[in-house]
Amino acid sequence: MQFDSFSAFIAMGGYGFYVWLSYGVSLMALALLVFSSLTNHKKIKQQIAQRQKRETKLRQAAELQNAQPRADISHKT
Amino acid sequence: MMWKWLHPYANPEISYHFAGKILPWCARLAFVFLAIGLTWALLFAPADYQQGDTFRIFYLHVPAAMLSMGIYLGMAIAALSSLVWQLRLADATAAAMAPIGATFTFIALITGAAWGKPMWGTWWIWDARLTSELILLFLYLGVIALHNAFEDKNLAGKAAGILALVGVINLPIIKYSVEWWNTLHQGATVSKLGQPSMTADMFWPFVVCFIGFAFFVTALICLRFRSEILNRNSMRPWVRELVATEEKVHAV
Amino acid sequence: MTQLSYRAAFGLIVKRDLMIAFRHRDDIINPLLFFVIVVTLFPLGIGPESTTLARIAPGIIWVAALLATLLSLDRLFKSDHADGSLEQMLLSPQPIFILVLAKIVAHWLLTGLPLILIAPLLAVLLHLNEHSYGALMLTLLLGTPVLSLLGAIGVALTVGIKKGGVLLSLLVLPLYIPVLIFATSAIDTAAMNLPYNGQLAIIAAIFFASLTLAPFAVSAALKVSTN
Amino acid sequence: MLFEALNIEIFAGDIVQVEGPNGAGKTSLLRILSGLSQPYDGKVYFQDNSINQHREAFHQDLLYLGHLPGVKDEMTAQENLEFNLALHGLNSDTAEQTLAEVNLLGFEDALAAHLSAGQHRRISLARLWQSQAKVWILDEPFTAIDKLGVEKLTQLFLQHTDNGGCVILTTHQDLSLPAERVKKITLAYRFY
Repeated sequence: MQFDSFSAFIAMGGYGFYVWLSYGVSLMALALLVFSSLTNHKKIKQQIAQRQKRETKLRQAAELQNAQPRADISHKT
Repeated sequence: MMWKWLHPYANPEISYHFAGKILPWCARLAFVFLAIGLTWALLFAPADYQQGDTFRIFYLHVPAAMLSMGIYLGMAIAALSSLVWQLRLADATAAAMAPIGATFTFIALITGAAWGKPMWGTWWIWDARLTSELILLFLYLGVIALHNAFEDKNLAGKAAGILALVGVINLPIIKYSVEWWNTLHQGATVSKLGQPSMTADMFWPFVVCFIGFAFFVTALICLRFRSEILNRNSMRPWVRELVATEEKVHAV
Repeated sequence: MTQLSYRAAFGLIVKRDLMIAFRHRDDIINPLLFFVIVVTLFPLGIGPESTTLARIAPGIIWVAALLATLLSLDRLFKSDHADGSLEQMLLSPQPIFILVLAKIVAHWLLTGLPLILIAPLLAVLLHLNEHSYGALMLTLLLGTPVLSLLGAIGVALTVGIKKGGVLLSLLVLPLYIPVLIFATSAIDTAAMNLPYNGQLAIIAAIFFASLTLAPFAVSAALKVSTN
Repeated sequence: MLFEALNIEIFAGDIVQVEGPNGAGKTSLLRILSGLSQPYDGKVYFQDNSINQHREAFHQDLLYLGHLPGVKDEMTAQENLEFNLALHGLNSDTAEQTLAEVNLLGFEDALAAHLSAGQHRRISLARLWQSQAKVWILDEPFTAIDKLGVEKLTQLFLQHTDNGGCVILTTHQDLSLPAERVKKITLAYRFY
């Protein structure tokens, strides 16, 4: 152990501000990176799930339309 | 041939699950190593006889700087294998690496500045290491911006890969030119920080920290790699199934 | 069907690009005007003291040249991409390497060369040391082709993107740094009446390296962009 | 993903019409066949060679016309055509007569900037009359072309396929060709 007391540990021999700034900013940057990676992963899964729901709805609608007799012949593309 | 050996890992589904398997182990190892390493660095490692306790910034700055260069190199290797062997997964790896590398470059810059202020009396100094680190950050930001600019992530991966390759060829030239420029303009007026004589009780905490950060990076690459794969294969049946089953689990 | 010789294909593209540029002269003149205006802004911002100006002249001229080249880069592939002629070139039976190299050479003839011709005038405005003129011309002669070559990679990557302009500068400018460093240092060294062969040799090496490698990167990038 | 499990073989003498509603991927298919786009999976072969590996040989025998005519505003009609022909290794001396084929006689010296969209398209189509390429891939070649022009083009397609070439095209119009001459690929629109 290099430090006698907690306050000495915080003071870092007078360089406390610089040392803790470095450690603080680094920790924050890394935490932010982890957080954004995790939310990004979740968001992508959500997007895929959403698209799937939309597709099943569209398909159901299309099947319904096919089941009905076709009165409408005019077809626009 | 390398191809044959790599073949199972060229399958996105297998490598997705493989990355998922090693991810928790890397995360745990990273946690253990970083906890030990950083405690050691902050509490037990001796202060430098010249720089005092500012030397403790070294345990962040140097691993971050080494990893920032290493990740760029890794990204370029991934990009090369994607362009030469058409490995689509390599693309995803490269894309996963860019934001991580940029973060470490940013950390290297900030810690470098915070180290410089007490040592040189100024936050920023156009010293060779900091300057090339700054340019490296620009290169990373370029790759990320280019990747974001494309809607189609397969194209984005290819384009960013080409840029990463061009960057990696340039990187040594830039580093050399900056070092050369630095000696030319500063000469002996500024006392360079130099490599402090490292004793064993400084060296080992550094090694532990470095290994911890390396595992941390690997874990993050796995995580982002998985996102990239999902994004690129969102139409494949296995992804649809995977997402659907996970939805069900959440719903219950 | 006759296969065009490489030289004929090269000449064909260069001739076409020059013809188009000469019918649309603003594209040549505007970057030059930009170059001149940027350089004249510096004395106004810093003050007319000749020693200060002489000290920073190489840097100003080179940075302004970088920016002027950057502005003109869009012309390289953008309009060809917009009207479909780029597709046709990529689908022609000529090697893409030759086509790309021809387009870059045409770009240099239209941007780099005029910059070199006009640079001595601006050097006079900035009181550049009289020993430095030779170095200025030589570095520009070797350096501006590098700017066109590396810039082409950036344009090729961003040509399909709607708002590629700002992105282009972010991609390209960091790559220009080595040329900037060695060129300005060569000019500084010349001002002290010392030999600057070393710097010139390095710029020449960068030039030849980018001449051989950049067209490959550009062709790969164009294939991605037209996908 | 627009299509999967698509397996087609196209032979000399074929006229292939790619059909399907908007957004089904007709253009994407043509671009993949021409080598402009890379398919996500799968390969395109020309005369048993992968087109990626034998790019220049394939392009010798390919003529692709996309949505964009590839005509430069700053050049005249004749210069545009001459450049196109020369780029593809064709003799450009007869460009003037070829322009007459597409009804552009008298416009040789007009800058393309002063010509209409239909005229631009005709400049790019003019290459067909000189082409010695076996494979023609044409994306909506009849857009902005009048009835007579369409008739002329269709005859040209027949002549080309009789001489051992093949044509792959998309169009919204019905081809006035005998049904047995035209093969159809129908791309269905899927909801995903």
